[in-house]
Amino acid sequence: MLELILETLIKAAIIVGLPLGSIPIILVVERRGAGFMQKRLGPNRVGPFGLMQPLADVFKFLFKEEVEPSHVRPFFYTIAPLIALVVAVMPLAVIPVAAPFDFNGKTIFPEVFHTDLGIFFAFAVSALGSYGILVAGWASNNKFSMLGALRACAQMVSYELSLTTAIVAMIFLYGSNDIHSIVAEQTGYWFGFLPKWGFFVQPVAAVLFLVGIFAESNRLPFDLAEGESELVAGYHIEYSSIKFAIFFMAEYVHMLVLSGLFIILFFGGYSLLPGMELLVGDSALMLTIMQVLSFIIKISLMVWFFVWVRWTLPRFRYDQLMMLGWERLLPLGIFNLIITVLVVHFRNH
Amino acid sequence: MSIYYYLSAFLFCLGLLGTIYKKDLISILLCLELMLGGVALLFVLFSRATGFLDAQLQVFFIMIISACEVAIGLSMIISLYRKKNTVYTDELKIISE
Amino acid sequence: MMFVDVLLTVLTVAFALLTVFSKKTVISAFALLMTLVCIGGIYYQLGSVFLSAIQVLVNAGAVAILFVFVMMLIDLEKYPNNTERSKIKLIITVLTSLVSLGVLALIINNNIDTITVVNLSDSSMKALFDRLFTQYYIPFELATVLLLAAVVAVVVIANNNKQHPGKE
Amino acid sequence: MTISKVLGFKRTLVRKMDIYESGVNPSGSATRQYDVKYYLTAILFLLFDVDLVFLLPWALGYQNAQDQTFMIYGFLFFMAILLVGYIFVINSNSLKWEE
Repeated sequence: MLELILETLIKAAIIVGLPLGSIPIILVVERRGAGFMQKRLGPNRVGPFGLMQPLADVFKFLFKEEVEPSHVRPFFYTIAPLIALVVAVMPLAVIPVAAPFDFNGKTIFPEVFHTDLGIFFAFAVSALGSYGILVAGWASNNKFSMLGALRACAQMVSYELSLTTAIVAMIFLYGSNDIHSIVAEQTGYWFGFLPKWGFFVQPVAAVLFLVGIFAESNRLPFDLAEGESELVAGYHIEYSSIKFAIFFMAEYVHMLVLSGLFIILFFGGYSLLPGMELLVGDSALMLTIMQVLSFIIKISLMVWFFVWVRWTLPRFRYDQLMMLGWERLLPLGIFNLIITVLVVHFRNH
Repeated sequence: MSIYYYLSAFLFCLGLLGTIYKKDLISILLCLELMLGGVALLFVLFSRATGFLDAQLQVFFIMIISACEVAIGLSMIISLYRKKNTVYTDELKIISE
Repeated sequence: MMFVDVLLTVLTVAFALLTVFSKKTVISAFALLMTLVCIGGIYYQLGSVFLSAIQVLVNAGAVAILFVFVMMLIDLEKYPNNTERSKIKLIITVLTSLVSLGVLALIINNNIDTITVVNLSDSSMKALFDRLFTQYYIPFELATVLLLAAVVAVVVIANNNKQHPGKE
Repeated sequence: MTISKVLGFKRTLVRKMDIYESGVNPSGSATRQYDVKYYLTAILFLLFDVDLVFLLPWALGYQNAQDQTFMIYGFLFFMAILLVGYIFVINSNSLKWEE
């Protein structure tokens, strides 16, 4: 029993530490990327190529004064960022980085928490995501933050629907909800060069899922909740220094988790990238390392895609945003689901 | 495992207490939801004890019914709130206009 | 493993008590949310894995959000809060619930041995779903009809709110 | 689940340093009432979410079902009812956000 706890703790440290540690890197990529796109230099004062800039930010956040406005509800005010972070971190426990490998005679599952729920666990927990925002909005007891929290939750909630239709379609295609068998389904090639990823099987669900990710993690072009121009940073208006940093971190981890799920469903999780077979000898260790590498490459491509979209698309107006969610994406998702089911059915018979 | 039986009984009775004790309609609906949770827990316990799997399916349908009940209950409370501008039960005694 | 059972039970009891006896209704809404999540944890503990995912997703994810939204819509703060009930009423309600608790506890007590035997037939998800779609097909379809009725009801109620809305 | 929760929690406690200094906060605050639309989206989300969640076991049950055509008819009936509800909601344009 003790050994199991030890092993889980090690995996937990790696799996949770990795994204939390990588957030400063994403910050740098974001700001330099934004600079690059707008033909200006991103931050490059602090350290080589501005790599130390996020560390400076972190220290700044640590030492900035902790303003605790008087009228705020103390208990909920402090607990809100924790809820947001915990709910964002929990689905990480289920995302595997590599195939199950055996280590001195015992197969170890790469993910921290191996349940036969598999992918459902991630969606069940991410459904709780909108509570961090709601509690923050209500706790700071301020008209604007309450309005921002309500709008953010209404937006997240309505896009969760179309997200669920995309998920049902993909699970129907893969036939199982265990992540390892989903990835196994996607290894291999069609006619030689095209990897059998979910993206090519079902592009409509992929686009649906992608839009859902942007809406769910309140990223541009869907970040009306904390649209600086409109609601002065929406629900985390009353927060200062560390609590604001925690909210920021929770948003990034949530983004990472959702892009991880996107990669598992549509880009073949940790299956090797086309060129990687040659590098892998026959040693299992090499295979695992390559799988972890391919997963990280895919995640970084996703992050770059986030940054790229953030600085190209204008922000949606709120009624356009809701109308898009309910009247455009949801019917697309439903019809896509019906078509997928019929196609698979007639292919079998 | 046997502690859960007492827990489900406790949840049911607490929900009952809340429904009677609470004054405003929304908390009554809340405590009703609590009672439903207690009963659903009992279903799962018995399905586990007797190995009769259909009981777990009943919990599915209980959840659907509780979702519909909350949806319609809350919309009725909203429309009541619009007319009577109050949610408190003792002010709603004279229902007829 | 006994530790987890006790922990989950204590958590659920604490949040349930908070739901009933909290002054502000918004706090009782969040407490209800936590109770539902803990019940989801108990389902997981009892082996019905898929049920816990559905419980967390549907009940905690959607129903509790609805409660919080409505609470934000109906501003409760400006009304006298709901505690100055006469003490007699409180005693009566506590008595009735205690009596019912006693009855239930008695029922559980005298056949505790028969119900705690665990012959866990294969309650894996696959078996659950096969049974769902072989024997329970009609309720599966009727559930959507019920939800359709609920959607129609909600939209009709919301619409006649708009025609002659009271004080917005 | 609890393990990653505990780890996540520990990490934030360590970095919480409270230098206390009260500050002025912007506009006055009152929990005033908000538009009815928000609650309507939440209710419709709840009802349709329960619908869609019911499809998840169906997607898994389809694989090892014997008579799959029977499952498909059930699925089509299920989707028909879902679509009727959805079209009803759209035509009643109760979700119109005129802001």
